[in-house]
Amino acid sequence: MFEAIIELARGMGITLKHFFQPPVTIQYPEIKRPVRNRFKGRHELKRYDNGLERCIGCSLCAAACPADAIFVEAAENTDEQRFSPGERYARVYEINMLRCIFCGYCEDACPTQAIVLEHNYELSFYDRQSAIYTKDMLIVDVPVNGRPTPQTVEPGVFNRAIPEMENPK
Amino acid sequence: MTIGQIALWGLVVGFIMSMVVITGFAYTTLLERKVLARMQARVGPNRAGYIPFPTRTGREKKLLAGFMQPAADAVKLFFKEDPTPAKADWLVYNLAPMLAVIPAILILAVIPWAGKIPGLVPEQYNYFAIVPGLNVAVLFILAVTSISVYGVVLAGWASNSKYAVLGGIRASAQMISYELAMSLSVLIPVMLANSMDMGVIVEAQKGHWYVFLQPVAAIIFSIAALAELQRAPFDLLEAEQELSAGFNVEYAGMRFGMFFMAEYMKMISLSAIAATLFFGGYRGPFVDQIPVLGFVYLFLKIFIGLFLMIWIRATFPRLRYDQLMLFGWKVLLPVSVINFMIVAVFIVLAAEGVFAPIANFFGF
Amino acid sequence: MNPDEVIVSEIEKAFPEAIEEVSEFRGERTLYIRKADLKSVCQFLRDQQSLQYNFLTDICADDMLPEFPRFAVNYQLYSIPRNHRIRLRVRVEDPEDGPETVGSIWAIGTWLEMEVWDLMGVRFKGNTSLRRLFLPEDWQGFPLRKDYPLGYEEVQFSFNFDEINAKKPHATKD
Amino acid sequence: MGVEQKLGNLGVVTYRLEDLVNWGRTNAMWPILFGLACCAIEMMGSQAASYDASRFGMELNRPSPRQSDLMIVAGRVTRKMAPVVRRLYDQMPEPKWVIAMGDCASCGGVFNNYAIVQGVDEIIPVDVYVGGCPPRPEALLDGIMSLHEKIRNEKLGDWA
Amino acid sequence: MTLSAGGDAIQELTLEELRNKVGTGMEIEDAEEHMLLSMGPQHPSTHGVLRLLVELDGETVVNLAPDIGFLHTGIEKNMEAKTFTKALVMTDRMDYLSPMSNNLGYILAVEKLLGVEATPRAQAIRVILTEMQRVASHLVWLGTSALDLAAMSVFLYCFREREYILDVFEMVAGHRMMVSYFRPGGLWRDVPEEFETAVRQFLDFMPAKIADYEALLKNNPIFLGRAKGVGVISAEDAISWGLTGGSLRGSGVNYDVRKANPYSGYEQYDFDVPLETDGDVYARYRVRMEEMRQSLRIIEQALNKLPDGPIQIDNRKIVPPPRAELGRSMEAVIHHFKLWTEGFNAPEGFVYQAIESPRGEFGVYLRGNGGSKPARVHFRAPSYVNLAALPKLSKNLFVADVVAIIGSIDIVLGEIDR
Repeated sequence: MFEAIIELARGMGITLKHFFQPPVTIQYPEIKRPVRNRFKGRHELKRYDNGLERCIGCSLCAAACPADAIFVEAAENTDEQRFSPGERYARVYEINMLRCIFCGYCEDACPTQAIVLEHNYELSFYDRQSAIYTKDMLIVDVPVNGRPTPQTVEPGVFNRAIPEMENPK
Repeated sequence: MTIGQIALWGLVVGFIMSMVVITGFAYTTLLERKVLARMQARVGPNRAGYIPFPTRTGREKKLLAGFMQPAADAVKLFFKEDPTPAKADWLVYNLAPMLAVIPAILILAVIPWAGKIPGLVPEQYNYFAIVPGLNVAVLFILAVTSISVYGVVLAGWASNSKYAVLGGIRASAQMISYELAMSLSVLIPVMLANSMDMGVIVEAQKGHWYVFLQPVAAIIFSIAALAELQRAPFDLLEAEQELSAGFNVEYAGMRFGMFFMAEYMKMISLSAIAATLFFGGYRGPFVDQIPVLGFVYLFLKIFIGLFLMIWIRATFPRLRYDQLMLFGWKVLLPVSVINFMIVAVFIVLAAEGVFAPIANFFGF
Repeated sequence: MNPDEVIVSEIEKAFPEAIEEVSEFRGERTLYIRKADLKSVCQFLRDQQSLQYNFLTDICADDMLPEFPRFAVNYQLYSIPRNHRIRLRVRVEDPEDGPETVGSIWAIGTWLEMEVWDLMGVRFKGNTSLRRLFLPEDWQGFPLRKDYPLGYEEVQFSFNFDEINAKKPHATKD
Repeated sequence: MGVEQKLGNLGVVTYRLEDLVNWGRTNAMWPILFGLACCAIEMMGSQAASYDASRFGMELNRPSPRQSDLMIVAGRVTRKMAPVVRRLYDQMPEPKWVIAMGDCASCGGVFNNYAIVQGVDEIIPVDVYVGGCPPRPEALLDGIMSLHEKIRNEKLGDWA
Repeated sequence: MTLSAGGDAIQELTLEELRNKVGTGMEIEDAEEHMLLSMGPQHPSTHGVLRLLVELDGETVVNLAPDIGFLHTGIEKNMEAKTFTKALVMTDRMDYLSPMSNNLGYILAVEKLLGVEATPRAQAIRVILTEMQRVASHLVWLGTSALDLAAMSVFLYCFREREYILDVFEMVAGHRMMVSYFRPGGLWRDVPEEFETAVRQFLDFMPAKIADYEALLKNNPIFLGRAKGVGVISAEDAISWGLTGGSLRGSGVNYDVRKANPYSGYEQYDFDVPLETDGDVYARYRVRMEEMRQSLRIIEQALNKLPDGPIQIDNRKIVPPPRAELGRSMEAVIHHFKLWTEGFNAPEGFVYQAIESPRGEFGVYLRGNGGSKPARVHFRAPSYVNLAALPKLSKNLFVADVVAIIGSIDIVLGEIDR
């Protein structure tokens, strides 16, 4: 009987201890906890420093996607109208964000590191149509020293589709 | 003062006090949410309403963040559709929430809030209450608290839902079991003070609270009061994990809000009663010189009572139905009967002068 | 003798014709048991003191389309005292005429067979509780069979959004 | 519901009332205690100490649909579950809102097969879709913010 | 009865239809006097979308039958339509409280089918992460089952600690829950540098937290009253009903796949298998609490002797080449394209691989037919099997006990229904 009361009091001690500890809550909309480096959030289509798109329209991401959430339609590059190095570029690049499960397979499969899962996780939509991200929404801004695509370039410079890359961290 | 004047005075005071307690009820919900949150390492409601307070850094500080939360709840509940289930008993279904709320308010009538405040209390009475000087106040409390069980039972029955019926049945069984222990423990201050008038009981505790004289009765009363209130760990009738929401499962909108209201108002009033019967009521240091302090002391004691209830809720698991009944009938009731008899014998013997030295010591 | 060989010889002693075939793949021994003998073999494996396969781990059916016989049912047995696993495999030609239930040998058998029935449609003789378990009661067909369609819906992109949207039902408040 | 049918369009008065009501609704939105699959765990996570949805007055998870305002469809809705979801939705009194949390609830997600309803909007009207598989608790809170934004623009007359 | 969906349906059925309704063939003793209660699929204590059909005599359970399938996702069928690697993401979403364990079970089965074995470093990291997952899963179990008994603070404390584990998962795999971190032949990437400090910190603070939970529950008389002697199952019955994991060990049967059939190098680590003999809710509680401590032990040992070396096997037919090679070697590009479009081919044959998931023996039956997609995947889901014993466990007890028992057998509906 006496022990029982001691045990009950012990439990109450634990809750009281927490009462005087600061709460662990992160006040979300005002304070955002930074996500980890590898976090897989909303995708972005990257560009090279000169403004050319990294995506070469190979559709490997679409093939690797377990949810079939990516749709790519490629078109031919020319030196007058060059979007990306190599032969082809993605004319249409769409991701259905409500199908995407953020597994990162597309990022692994991409041979040019064009598609990268970045750190934005705030994906709320009022309707399903707006969850389909087109290429304009996915692609990053042209870097400071770059030119917007399509570019007119000298022939024979950008033949190589797959660049030299480092292993990801 | 004439009878009529006293009645009018009672009405006015009653209205004011009810309003105070209804506001108090709203903030008790907030208190519960906040304290629970802090005990669980959270923050609790802090978005609805705040007082902006400019700081030197430019970013304004939010004082009392969340203090409008009860208002938001109320507004939402008022503007919520309030359907009556098709197969429910319409009259009883709508009557039940009122039956739950009215007794909770009625109990307030006999609680002495403060001592004799000149100019506020009619001169023939010694303390400030809505109905001062009621010489059966304790009986009144017992009677009224047992009415409130009807609200719950009828709500459970009228909803025509199995969970609600189970909740209602549990409620009636629980109330009956704990009513006895509670009554017996309430009688002990009555016997000690030799009066059923709440004000007399408070005055009799001058210098020695009954909790020190009779800790057993005080503990039994607190446990039984928790059970009467259907608070954790005795909240079987709305046991979320077993019966979804128990008796109020079919209630929506403000009718559901009324059950909420009843529960929290009873929390306040039973804290007040416990404070009055065992913890010296409105009494405290300097209360004789400055009678208004009585309000402060009583509110403080009520607050401590509420905090304890919330604390218990944050910590303990819930009892099982049979364990609850066993505890009520096999532990609380015998203990309170024996305690009652011992106290009775002691009082008689003391009156006979057998324990005169001891009795003098305790101030009988 | 290692445990794998013990079990084969013991069964052959007791039921000379029960074992149709013994196969081994990645160190796992599979005994192909004649359908008619399955229940008695199971009973034997559990009760024989030198075997004690007291733990029925899993029952799982396999659709071998286009092979024949088309279905196979696997019984994963495990002996807790001897720490040894064995797999019994029964070939089933007609799913309506499956092996006998092992529910009386291991209590869990009935429950595991229900899953096989619901998803693969192999009926176990003597199991009276074969009902729709995972799927709604009025479901037609057995989804894990190879000839059952996956039920794929085209993923919506902007070029086909309206087309697919028109096919989908749209709920309203009432 | 109650008062708003009788009020009609009274200009300024209803405008103010509208603000008050919408304020109340956004700040005291009680979700139904209803989880389906993986997302339900993240939904519980958003209620838990680190994210604490109670800050928005949302910790009163009501187990009864009668007392709840918001249905968070957290997880995949199967063909067997679909009638149940619809029924729960019907049992909720007006006004009520629905958040389709995660991919499976929004459109079936990776489970593009016979068993899963390809989007809960085939059964019940959805107000906000939250992407992610499952969405982080923050993403769910962001969805709730979006819903609040939507509610602030609602007119009382829409509900009458 | 309007609350729980399906509730009305009961009243509309005839007795005969009712008897045939639920899979286990629920018997109804007295349809006139007893009450038939439908708990779920939307019910706070069914841990998901389980529906229980309960015949009640007052508050006493006369008969009980689980009705499942409200979360039947068709995972096994869907996996047959994807390559081995792509099918991996499905396993995450099965037992959503322990995706790492599911991944491990499936990946080990794939590796067994292919006849390869992961590198020592990959194996050690797998062990660390699955044991952390076990702690996380047990934390959710503890929190929810305590919440079932209305001890609400425990729930929030448990989720607070779980958040830390999820943060570590996010650090290594980029996703809090659906990690897909183990890949055929190794891991997705090596763990980042800060991983070790994070895990060590976890090992430092966790024992004190476990002590806190125990202070709230272990000897609390109310909890003891709710847990002791409730839902008893004997060792023999537990074996016959196929229980595994904490539920089996609570009955005193010493069977843990990590000890019986070690995988991923579990034989190198020194840990105990906690056993209790009472077979009741309290015994299962004690076992799982002790399991958390043992998991911490394993994590510490694995971390202390974490070997260096590659995290993937060097087989280009299975593992895609490192990214740095793509720009230099044509062969690498071909392998890369081949593996991400078509995947690798597995030989013909079938394997069964069991691991000890937080809920018990999680088994994967995998058949390959020479192609790049699994011909048949079947999961031996421990929750599914454990659930079958629920009617037996809860016979003649109270409704409130049923709630406690469901908590104690630790089921996850996503795994039951798959």
